Amino acid sequence: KISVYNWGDYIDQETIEMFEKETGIEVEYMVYETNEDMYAKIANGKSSYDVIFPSDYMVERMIRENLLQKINWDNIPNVVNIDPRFMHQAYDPESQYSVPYTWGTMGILYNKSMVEEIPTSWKTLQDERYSMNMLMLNSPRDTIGIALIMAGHSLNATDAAALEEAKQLLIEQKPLVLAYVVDEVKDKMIAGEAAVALVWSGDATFSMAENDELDYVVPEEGSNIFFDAICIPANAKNVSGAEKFIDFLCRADVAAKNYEYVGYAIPNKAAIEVLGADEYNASPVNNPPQEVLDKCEVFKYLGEETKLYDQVWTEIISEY
Amino acid sequence: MKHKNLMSLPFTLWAVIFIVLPLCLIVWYGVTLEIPVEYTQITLEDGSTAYKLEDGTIQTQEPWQKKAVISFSNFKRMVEPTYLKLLIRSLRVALLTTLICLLLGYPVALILTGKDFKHPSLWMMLIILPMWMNFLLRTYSWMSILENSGILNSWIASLREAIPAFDQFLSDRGVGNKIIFLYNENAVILGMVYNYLSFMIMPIYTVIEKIDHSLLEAAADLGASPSKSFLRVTLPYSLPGVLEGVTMVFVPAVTTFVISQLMGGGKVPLIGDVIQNQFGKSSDWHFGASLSLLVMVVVLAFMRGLHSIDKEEEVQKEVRIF
Amino acid sequence: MKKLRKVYIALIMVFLYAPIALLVLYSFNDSKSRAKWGGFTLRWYQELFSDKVIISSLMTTLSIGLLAAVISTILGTFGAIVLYQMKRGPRNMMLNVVNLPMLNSEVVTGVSLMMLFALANLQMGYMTLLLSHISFCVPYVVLSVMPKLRQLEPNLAEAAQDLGATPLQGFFKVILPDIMPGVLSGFLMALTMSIDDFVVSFFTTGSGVSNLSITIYTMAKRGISPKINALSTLIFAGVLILMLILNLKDMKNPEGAKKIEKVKIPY
Amino acid sequence: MDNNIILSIRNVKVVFEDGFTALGGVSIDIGQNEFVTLLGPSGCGKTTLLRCIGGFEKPTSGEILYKGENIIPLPPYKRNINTVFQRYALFPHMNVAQNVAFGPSLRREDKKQISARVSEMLELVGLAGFEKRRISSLSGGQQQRVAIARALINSPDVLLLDEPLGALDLKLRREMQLELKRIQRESGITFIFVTHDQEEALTMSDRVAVMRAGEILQLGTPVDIYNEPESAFVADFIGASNILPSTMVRDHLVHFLGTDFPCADSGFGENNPVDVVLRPEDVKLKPESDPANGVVGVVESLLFKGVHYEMKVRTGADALLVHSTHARQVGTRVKMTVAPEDIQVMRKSDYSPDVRARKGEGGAQ
Amino acid sequence: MDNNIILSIRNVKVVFEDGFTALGGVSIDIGQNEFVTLLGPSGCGKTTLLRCIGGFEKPTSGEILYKGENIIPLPPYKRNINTVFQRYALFPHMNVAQNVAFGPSLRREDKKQISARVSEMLELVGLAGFEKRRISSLSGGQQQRVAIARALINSPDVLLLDEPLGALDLKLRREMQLELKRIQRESGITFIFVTHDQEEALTMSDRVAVMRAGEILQLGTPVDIYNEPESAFVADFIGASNILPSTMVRDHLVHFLGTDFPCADSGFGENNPVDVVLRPEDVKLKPESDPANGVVGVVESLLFKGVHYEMKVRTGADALLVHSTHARQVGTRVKMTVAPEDIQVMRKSDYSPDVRARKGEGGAQ
Ligand SMILES: Nc1ncnc2c1ncn2[C@@H]1O[C@H](COP(=O)(O)OP(=O)(O)OP(=O)(O)O)[C@@H](O)[C@H]1O
Ligand SMILES: Nc1ncnc2c1ncn2[C@@H]1O[C@H](COP(=O)(O)OP(=O)(O)OP(=O)(O)O)[C@@H](O)[C@H]1O
Ligand SMILES: [Mg+2]
Ligand SMILES: [Mg+2]
Repeated sequence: KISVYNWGDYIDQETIEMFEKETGIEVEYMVYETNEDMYAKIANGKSSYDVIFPSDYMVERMIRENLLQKINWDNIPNVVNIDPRFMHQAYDPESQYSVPYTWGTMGILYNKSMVEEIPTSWKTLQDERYSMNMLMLNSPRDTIGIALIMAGHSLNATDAAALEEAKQLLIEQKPLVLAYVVDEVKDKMIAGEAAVALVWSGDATFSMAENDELDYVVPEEGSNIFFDAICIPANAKNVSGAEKFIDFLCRADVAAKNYEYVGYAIPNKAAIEVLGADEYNASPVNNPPQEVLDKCEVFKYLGEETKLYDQVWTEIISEY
Repeated sequence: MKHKNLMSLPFTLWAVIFIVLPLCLIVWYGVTLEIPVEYTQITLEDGSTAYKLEDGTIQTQEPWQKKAVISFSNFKRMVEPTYLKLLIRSLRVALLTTLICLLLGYPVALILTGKDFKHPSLWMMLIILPMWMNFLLRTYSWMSILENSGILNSWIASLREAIPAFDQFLSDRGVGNKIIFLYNENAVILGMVYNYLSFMIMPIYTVIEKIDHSLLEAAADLGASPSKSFLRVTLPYSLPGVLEGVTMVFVPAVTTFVISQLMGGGKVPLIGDVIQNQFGKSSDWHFGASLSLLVMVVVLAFMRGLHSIDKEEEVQKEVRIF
Repeated sequence: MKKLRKVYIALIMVFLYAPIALLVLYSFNDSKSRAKWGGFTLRWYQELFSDKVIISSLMTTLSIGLLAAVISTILGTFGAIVLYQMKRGPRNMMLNVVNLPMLNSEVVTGVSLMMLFALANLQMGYMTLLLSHISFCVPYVVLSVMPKLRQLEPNLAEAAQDLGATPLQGFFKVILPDIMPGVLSGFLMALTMSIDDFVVSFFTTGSGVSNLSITIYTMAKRGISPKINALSTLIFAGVLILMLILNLKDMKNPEGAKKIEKVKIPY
Repeated sequence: MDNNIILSIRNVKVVFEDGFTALGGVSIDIGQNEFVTLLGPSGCGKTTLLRCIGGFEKPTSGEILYKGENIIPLPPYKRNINTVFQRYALFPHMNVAQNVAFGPSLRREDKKQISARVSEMLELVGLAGFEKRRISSLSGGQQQRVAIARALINSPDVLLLDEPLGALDLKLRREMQLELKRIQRESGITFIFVTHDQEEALTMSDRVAVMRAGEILQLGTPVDIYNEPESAFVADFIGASNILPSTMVRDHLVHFLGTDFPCADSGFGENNPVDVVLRPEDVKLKPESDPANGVVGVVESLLFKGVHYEMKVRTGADALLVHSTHARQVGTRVKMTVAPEDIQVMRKSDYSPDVRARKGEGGAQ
Repeated sequence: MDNNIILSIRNVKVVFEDGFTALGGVSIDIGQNEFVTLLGPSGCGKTTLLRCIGGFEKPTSGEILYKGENIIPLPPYKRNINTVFQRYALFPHMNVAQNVAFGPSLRREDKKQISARVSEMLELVGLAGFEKRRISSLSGGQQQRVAIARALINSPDVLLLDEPLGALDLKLRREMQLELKRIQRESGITFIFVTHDQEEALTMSDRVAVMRAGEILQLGTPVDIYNEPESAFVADFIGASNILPSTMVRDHLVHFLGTDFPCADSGFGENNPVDVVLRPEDVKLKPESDPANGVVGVVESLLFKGVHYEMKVRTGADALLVHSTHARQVGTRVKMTVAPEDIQVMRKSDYSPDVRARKGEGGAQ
């Protein structure tokens, strides 16, 4: 029996049944909403899980705090399916603790019938023409991060001046914003509630499937690229079961099946073959231009500095 | 006497374990701050670097550990205008919500206990029932109704098409094609009223239902018209129910968070959202705890004031049920 | 006047049920998004029953809800009586203490309970989930029973004891029937709170135990599946039917006559 | 129509939902400033009649005219009629003064004036200084007096009092009787009074209506009712009486207890069955050997009643209640005599002891 | 200790939280199968005393011994004592039969037997056939009778009755008095009875305790209490009385109303102020010209009371209450005489009219 702790709706349930049938290992499947929620439960130590799916910066933090265990690659032969360019990322430089599961970018989702040109620049988010017609993310790190990029800073900047600049930008932008949303962005964009929105690529995939008018672009100034990885917590009870499960998820057919269900881009090149590389790459979500991708940054774990972001964000939204 | 104390023991015990103890934990978090532990870098015999922590433990990893120290800096941070502003808005929104719930709910309780409704308990169930549908689903539903591209707007649009005069009327008043119902404080209040209305109706209903009928007769006899008899007898008599309803609406309304996010489009953040953030994305439990202590104190003071209205000197007889 | 009253109740009902009606409608919508009507379908109902996660969450929600409601109703009623019998000073103090959990933000309650269970070295799971639900439901029960107690004819309990009932017997035979409406509304409130709770549940549950709220909230990230709408519709219909059956029974029973007496309330 | 009649109750019937007929067609005219008492056994419909007048019960049929106008459709608060309820119905959330001030304060009278009037009223009912007391801390009698004060303060046209003195001790009761009577006379208020105390009824009322099972059996002045009861029931109810099945031998001679007695009544024909009513105080006890016309009996029981002794004297199958200021020991043989004018002869009714015995009717109901 | 004493109340004090002393040290011993009545004005603490015995009120100090054992710590349900509450306290959610069956059904007695006993009890209180009725549909008197049946069915050792007949009409009241008395005698139950009706108290009781303001003023048999009241208050309370400030000229001669009267009392010294109590029925009215020793007065008011007429006869500043079976018209001048044995001389107390006048004490309280 293994216990899997994943994001909500982040796996095709059928694959779990396949796994159970193939290995005879029973899967206890639990879900969480944010990295921090998951972290709290793991750090608390009173719940034990065998497989978890933290995002990049959270992997970094958990490694630092000894909450993850090293993966024995010998037991995960399918790791060869993973595209090497997604291994050895900054959050786990030696790829000792994590296997990438999905990846994505932040970008602009726009409604073709409501914009005049393709919004290839973050400047779109300051465009008067979209006043009360744009949606922003209600998420300090992401939104401030984008503002930092707009101001020409790093996504992970923590110096006061840069943050102040970002803050001013966002305060100026505020009157144009229809709403700061999180998960509701999908429904709103599908319904045509707004012309442009700051979204994660996964949400873009979902929305574009429901509304043909929608399209996605990663602005040329660069953006955030994120990874959701598969890890084994330090206090896992059934490590061998966890390894079997991770290996199973790395299998081409399983990863492909999951891609079709989840919709996030995958680092599994074997699976992409199964899916048909051309079709897969046709999506702007899965295949942003390489030069843009090169400018993308991964979120770093900022430790105490997270508070600064929070403070700035509260100041922005409490403005009334 | 002893016997009575014995009876109250299990409940008191429960209250201590599940109310007082967790509260103490929160207070502890509230008055402490986490700072990184101090350490010195040392070189081990084999030449690798290691770190020696304050408590003497040696580890090879760069220390991430934190320690809690008592500090009131969180309280200082709390009284910054940013947070006070949010707190005041939260109180205002909660008060408005409570008031509207009371104004909407009291008549419901009154009417249901009256003569027109043969099966008031059935109606009460009907009033509770919507609350059994998941909160998030209910709220999403409201959004579908109120969105710019929502049902209400499309109805208004078709009405405008059908009745030119109506269209004219709206245009004259500068109403655009789409009326923005969501993304403002009113929408947040609507969402709250929707979610808390039942909690206002229920306690009031319970109390009114029990009013001794002969009291109303006596009032009528003494010349009180139905409205007067309502004001002078029913209302004061139902005050405990009203107070309870106000508590049940106001208190959670002050600390709520998801409604403001969804209905207010994140533009009307409340103190609850900030607290939620501290325990979530911002991972600053200490500040979150301090903030909730502040809110608790404010709400407590408010409730104190409220209950002083209910100055009904209770029968201080030895009431013995057990 | 009479019309006006009925119209008013009707309006309130419309207000309460408008979103529910929409929810039901969505459950037949052949599109994953709320924003689009993709035609009529029953497929969500079919898929619902094969979704292990949803079904097991449903079971957890129902069992936790019922257990927590029953236990907290017992505990809360008992507590209300204990409080009621206290002298004014200690009573007010205890009342404040009991109301404290309501003053807390849910997340604070959740986190503090999580820390409490960690202190007690309890493995997070069904038990901790149940305990935490009980603990946040009790204040609501106390709050709804208290006013009923205040309205109690003071001699009633005495009369029962006088006739030889132990306090406990007197309670069950005389006091309880009299405060029943309060107890019932406390129970309902507890059940409602428990079924709807997400935040506290999230922090106090452990591997293998998830309730509907957790499942639904975590789904939000990826779009809430219309399966949930289907489930809600089924629950709603079920409860409605159950309620009607119970009430029809009630109408036949002589208690119905009691209501008729109220005809003369002047408003 | 008589100008002085303020309230006219015409054939009022009340049938409850469960089919129980509480009032079976009651008619009574009540004059301005009259003091009318409803007297009758428990459950006979006194409270129900008051509730109809007060407006709390809608008669199933019949009319209630107030100053010539049918007030049945009028709600209670539009009737200038106040009630002292049988079970007080004091407002528990108000103190004594607030309860009493309820009526005047509704009319937005001057606050100072109200509080003066309240004090006056409380003084009147002997509760001066109780203004601030909570209702729940009052004794039964004290609560009842508050209820009286609360109704009186409104100086209504008609005051309905449902056993208002029921919980008061004898002394206070006497005082309150006099006080109420004085108020009624001086204020010109019409009082409709319910009591189960015949002495109270006789003392206070201008007229008494004796009710039984939803009907008014007899309506008249206290002296009429007491001295000339029209039926055995009334005679019995108005004061403990001996009711004896008898035969009217001829005018002025009646036969009972095996003996012929001269009497004042006539017009019942010859050898017709009648009832004879003897008041206990009218039966005189003489030594057995006394030559007077009478019946010999044995004292069966003796009760001290304060003012007099109550004895049961048995003669054959019958036992007579006799009041006397002199006690006769149990077992003593005595001769009972009655003066001709103290013998009340009346037609047989369903209350006659022999009729009741045949019907198998039990005690009270 | 006396074997026959079942209940011994020793110096019981009750001070309420607001500082009000409801009982100021009451002591009384009650024998097995005794019928003791507590008689006293409204608010004097009768109910409070019963509540102490029943276990609902904890005395501030003092002891209550039941069969020699202090029962103060015992909860009500462990005392074999039942109460008929002043305001009934019937269970509103049960019907009549369920209310009455409450006690026996607690003891899990046989259902059939219970229902037979319930019918029997309801029959006893005149409510046969009321089994299925809701409490709220009963008249006041009917409710009271249910309360009596509910207590009686338990055949307790001691039954406390708080004005149990208060809401009953005279006739029913008489019947219930006899019934209760019979039950008490036959069952051997000790009755502690509260009433405000002195006649009821005198008729039913073995002993009467007259209370005033939280104290027992006099405890004795009805005849003792009535004929030899120890204080003006008792005399007055036990039956309407004339209390006159007087002077004891010497033994067997007392001076009041400006005249010397021979009397039976002695031992009050010479020329000492005393009170004289005259019962209204003891004052005889003679024509003014009658030569007997007496006082002349004018009839001031005349009330019909059924059994007798009540007159107020004024002489100078004083007015005497006089009962007589013969009416004298208002304005008639009469001579009032009193037999020496009917003159009750007693020591001055704070209840004496002149003392009260000086204190400025009002009417009742
Ligand atoms: N709501 C009701 N439904 C059915 N019967 C009722 C109802 N209310 C009263 N009754 C019956 O009507 C009869 C008359 O009741 P009412 O209260 O008028 O009596 P009452 O003369 O005032 O008696 P009491 O002297 O005992 O107060 C009683 O037998 C009572 O049981
Ligand atoms: N809880 C209380 N607090 C303060 N005073 C009280 C309380 N209960 C009763 N009293 C007072 O105590 C006194 C005695 O009350 P109790 O009920 O014993 O009178 P009672 O003799 O039964 O009178 P009644 O014949 O009117 O019923 C009254 O003056 C009453 O006002
Ligand atoms: Mg009545
Ligand atoms: Mg009393």
